[in-house]
Amino acid sequence: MSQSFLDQLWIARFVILNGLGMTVSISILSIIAGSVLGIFVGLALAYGKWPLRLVVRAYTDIIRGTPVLVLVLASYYISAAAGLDLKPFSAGVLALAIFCSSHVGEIVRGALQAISKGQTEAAKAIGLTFGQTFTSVLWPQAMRQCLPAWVNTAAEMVKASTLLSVIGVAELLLRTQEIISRNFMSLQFYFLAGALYFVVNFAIERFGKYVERKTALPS
Amino acid sequence: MNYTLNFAAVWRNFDGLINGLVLSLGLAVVSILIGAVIGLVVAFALMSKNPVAAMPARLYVTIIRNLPILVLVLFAYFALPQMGVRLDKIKSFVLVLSIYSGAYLAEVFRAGLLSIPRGLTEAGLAIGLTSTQIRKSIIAPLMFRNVLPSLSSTVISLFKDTSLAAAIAVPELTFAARKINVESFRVIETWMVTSAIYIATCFLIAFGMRFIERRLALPR
Amino acid sequence: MAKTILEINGLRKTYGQNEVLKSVDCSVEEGEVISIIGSSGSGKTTMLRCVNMLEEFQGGTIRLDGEEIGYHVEGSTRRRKSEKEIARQRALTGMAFQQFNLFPHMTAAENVMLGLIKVKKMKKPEARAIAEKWLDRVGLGARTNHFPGQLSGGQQQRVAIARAIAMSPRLMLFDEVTSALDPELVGEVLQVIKGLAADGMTMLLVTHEMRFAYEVSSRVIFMNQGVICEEGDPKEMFVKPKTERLAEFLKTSSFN
Amino acid sequence: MAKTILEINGLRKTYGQNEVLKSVDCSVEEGEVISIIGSSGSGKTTMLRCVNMLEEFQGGTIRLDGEEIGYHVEGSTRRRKSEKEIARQRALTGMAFQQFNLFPHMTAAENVMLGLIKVKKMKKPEARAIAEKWLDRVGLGARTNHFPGQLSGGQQQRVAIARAIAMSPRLMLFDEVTSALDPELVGEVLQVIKGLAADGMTMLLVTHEMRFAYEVSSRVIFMNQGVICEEGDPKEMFVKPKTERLAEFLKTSSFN
Amino acid sequence: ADGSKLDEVLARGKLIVGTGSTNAPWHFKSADDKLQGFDVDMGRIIAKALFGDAEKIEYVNQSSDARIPNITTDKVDITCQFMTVTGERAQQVNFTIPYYREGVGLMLKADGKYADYAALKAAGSSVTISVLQNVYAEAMVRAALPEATVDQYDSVDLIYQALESGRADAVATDQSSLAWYMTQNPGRYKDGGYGWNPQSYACAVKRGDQDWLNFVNTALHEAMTGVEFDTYAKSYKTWFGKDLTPPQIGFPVEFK
Ligand SMILES: Nc1ncnc2c1ncn2[C@@H]1O[C@H](COP(=O)(O)OP(=O)(O)OP(=O)(O)O)[C@@H](O)[C@H]1O
Ligand SMILES: Nc1ncnc2c1ncn2[C@@H]1O[C@H](COP(=O)(O)OP(=O)(O)OP(=O)(O)O)[C@@H](O)[C@H]1O
Ligand SMILES: [Mg+2]
Ligand SMILES: [Mg+2]
Repeated sequence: MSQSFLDQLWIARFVILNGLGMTVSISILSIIAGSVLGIFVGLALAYGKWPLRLVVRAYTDIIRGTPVLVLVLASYYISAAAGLDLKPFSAGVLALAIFCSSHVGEIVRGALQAISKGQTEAAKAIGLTFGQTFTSVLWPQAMRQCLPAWVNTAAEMVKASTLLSVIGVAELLLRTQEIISRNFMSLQFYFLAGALYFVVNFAIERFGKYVERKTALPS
Repeated sequence: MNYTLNFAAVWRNFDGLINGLVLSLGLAVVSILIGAVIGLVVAFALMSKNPVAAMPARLYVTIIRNLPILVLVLFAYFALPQMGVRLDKIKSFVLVLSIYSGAYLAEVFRAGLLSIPRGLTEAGLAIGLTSTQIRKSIIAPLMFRNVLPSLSSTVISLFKDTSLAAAIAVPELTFAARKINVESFRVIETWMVTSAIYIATCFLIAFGMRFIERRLALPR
Repeated sequence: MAKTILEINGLRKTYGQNEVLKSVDCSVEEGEVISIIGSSGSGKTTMLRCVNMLEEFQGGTIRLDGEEIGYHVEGSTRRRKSEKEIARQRALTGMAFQQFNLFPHMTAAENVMLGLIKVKKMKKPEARAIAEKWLDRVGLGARTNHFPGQLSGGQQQRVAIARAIAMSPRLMLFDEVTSALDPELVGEVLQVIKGLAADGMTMLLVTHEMRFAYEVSSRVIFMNQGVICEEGDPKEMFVKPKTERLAEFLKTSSFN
Repeated sequence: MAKTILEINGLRKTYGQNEVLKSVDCSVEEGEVISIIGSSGSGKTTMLRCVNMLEEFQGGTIRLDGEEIGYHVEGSTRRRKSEKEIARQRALTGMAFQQFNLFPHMTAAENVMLGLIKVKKMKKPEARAIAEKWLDRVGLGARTNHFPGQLSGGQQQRVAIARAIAMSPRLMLFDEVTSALDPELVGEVLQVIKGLAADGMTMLLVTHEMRFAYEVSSRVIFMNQGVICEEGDPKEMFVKPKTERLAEFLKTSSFN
Repeated sequence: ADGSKLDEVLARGKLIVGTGSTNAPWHFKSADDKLQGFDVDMGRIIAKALFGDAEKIEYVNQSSDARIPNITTDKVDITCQFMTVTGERAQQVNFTIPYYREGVGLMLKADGKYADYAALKAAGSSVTISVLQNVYAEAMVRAALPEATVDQYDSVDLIYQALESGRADAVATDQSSLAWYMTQNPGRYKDGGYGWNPQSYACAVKRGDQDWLNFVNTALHEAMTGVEFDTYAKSYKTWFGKDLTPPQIGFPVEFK
């Protein structure tokens, strides 16, 4: 193994890109699914009747108290136990989406509760139903308020996607480990992976800032 | 499914899990305390109008928050010795988790600082306090109360991050669990028990933080 | 006799043990402008909010154009109407709040258009035309595309009034619409309300501006501890109050 | 002639391009009570804040008991004093703000004690005695252990005044201390200020309460667009203003 | 569902094998991203026995933790992943006949402080040994080096990294892995010259399916002693670098 890091990098370029692509797809899918689910979680927490609120509160608290690794394993094995034969990819995305939903749920709840009651009342007073009030008045405001925290969660999801390597999903970290197990250049390739994760997250952060600026209300 | 749960192996090694939990908590407490000091200093630096203070602080927070902690753990343990800094595995993990916590707590603290009206600083100045005295007697205690609700979730996720110490063979909770796994392969049972321990601990942390929050709540 | 628009009968509202409205009776005829006065906590806001079903109430009936608001009462049973039905009834009355409550993510015009589009199911261009007409009426023709954050308090309140009035309500409710405004901005809002009164809009307004109540109202209601304590022509009431309480209230208020 | 406490010479303050104070001169003698009036944006607050070094200023000098405040000027060089020195100088003047700015995590007594302990290096019991004395003086003897959140606006403002006065300042600065208060609470605060005036405290107060300025001040300063436009005895100034501007200002203010 | 896995696999037309992708020479990726290694070849032998075609196979990538759960939850038909046979594990899955016998060896840096096993042993507690995480890892090292410090890591590259970065003085792990690593890095490392701790590697299938187990056993047995010996021998040569002597002709070796 007399080759240099750059040689090894060149040999592994497609594998790394593959892993990166996988990491990005896992992240995007779980962020989207988790956010949609999270909005409902947030709605239930903010406006649900108490039995529903209690159930959803237990859901978020338990999910948030569990290490993501454990969620990933549970999703993979317990889904099998429940007769639902999920492939590692789907099981992993499911676990991350659930994890994401508990965080997004809290964020959405916070944002909804930060909107003054007067907004709902003003909407009611012109005759809007709750559904209309939510979509036209509350959500557009909550969304702006959520954005920074949501971007953080998205970055967390990218980092958490590394844990899918444990159930054999060929994302960036597992791909990196495969390369290392061939050429044993662990430091170099771990740091390459670190740099790639940084780039992905930094891009997300920039994008978030951009959207934040775009949607800022003039005052 | 026709899988029968068997917890015997887990109970046999339960001591190991508990010892692991104690170590996890220890790592978390020490790192978060150091991280809080870093976070406080960095938060004030972030708020500073002086770019010499604000720029490095922003850089630090951006870089650390966007890196998977595993990479940092491996760096501190394997690369730092090559640069002449040799820490044992626990110390090197504490170093990493402190720096990691610092970046997260800095952001939390900064949000807390933003919500303190500027008038309070001016009132402090007006009675002749120095900036340092104002930070210590007025800003910090108020900021701390402001951030308690969001601090809770940060502390919980930092506690969960101690599981990454397993990668460099620190025998904390996840390490102990994996140890049972490789011995017995009772993976489902082990993770069930381990996650129950994590969840219970996180609940206790959240409960404790809420207790502090109530104790410190200002009468009105 | 003019047509009765609003009829409140034995209205009772409690918060837990606290009885905030104790059998309030009141009827409003078309074109009347009624000011509700009374000291803080006497139940003025609560009464207004019951009419718009922003509060539930425990007893009595409120009828708008003869139609029961919020509840259907039959003998001793009392059933809350469906959310959809209540939403429709809320659109029959317009309300302006102390805190304006404009939607901060919409321009002035969009604030006004929202109800027209969602509730009245108008097309956008039609709704915009109406919004612009009303914004013009309240003196904000040049500000239709400004966001609330870009408007002064007085301007915001005028947009809020336009938003309510654009729905062509049968009855307008104003709850201390000038209390949150800097003194120099109060005038412009009161001017708008006077204009509406002159147009024959039926209005119920809670206010602390005694001089304004005196000038604009056809009738004044004085509330005290959850009941209507005295009512009548402002010219008479303010000059020689019949009850001890009103006399006292007027002494401490800014009118004298 | 009484001793001169404050002497402002050619004070100049800019925000970027905007010149907010344009060469202000002013001197205050021991025991004087000076009201600063003027329309919004005329620079009243800014002037007060410069005296307490809450704002930097670009030109001129402020002297308190002959000592240069904030800057050391020698010929054409101008050097900001050290933070520590400025902190010491700030303690020589007391300031009360429109928004009270009490420290919400400390009781009334602790608010007053903080400066005594940290700046005057007193022992706790001594500081507490002084705090209680002053809280008593402002009529809050029974509220020493209440937190700001448990006090009304008027009570909070009185604590804030006690906090400033307890430091035994040479000069008290009041910036519209009643503007954020409900009308019924204004009186109690003004009463406290009148008491201090009667005790011979030297005071500079920015106010919109013309009647109060008229009653309490030994001299009135009228500011307009960053300059002192007219000053003199309130009895004369309010009755026959010399400048057009003051006449106009008085017409729109609540005094008439 | 009552049928054997054998029928199920035949009907499906391909074999699903669980193995890893990060341990050379057992299961790892080639430069062109193909899964390869000794475990992988065992899967191919079984597929060939099933379908006459070694390519009719799908590998499920799994971590070490997942080996047994993936069998018990039917995610894979069989696991071939350098699985050490132990009594406890045999209670959860059925092991096939072993296909390799492993022992633990020591590897040191060629230019390191210690020359060989004797030197390590002599140094007593001052040496640190890095091993793969395992419940008996500690006991395993103790058996050879009673006083050494044991550091456990959860992946193979990390135990090598520990040696490389000076965190450990020697690596103790499977001799096969050490041999592979030393061939890949010629001249940098040396063998400690001591082997111990024998263990058998076998594939594993779900419990209770004797039919399927028999089939796999037959396939492996014939690869080690019968018609497929050349395939087995070729793989052995590739991954362990040694030639095997062909099985003795005549009386079956099993019954000697
Ligand atoms: N959400 C609530 N929960 C409990 N009590 C309430 C609530 N809202 C109002 N009240 C009580 O109901 C009574 C009437 O309140 P209301 O707001 O109608 O008075 P108001 O006449 O409008 O006073 P103001 O002039 O101060 O606005 C008060 O005693 C008040 O404390
Ligand atoms: N932080 C700032 N940045 C820029 N301009 C400022 C700032 N603070 C005040 N100004 C400007 O300085 C001028 C004087 O303000 P100042 O607050 O001193 O007025 P004032 O006389 O106290 O008015 P008011 O009666 O409204 O309190 C105003 O034009 C104001 O817009
Ligand atoms: Mg009210
Ligand atoms: Mg001012």
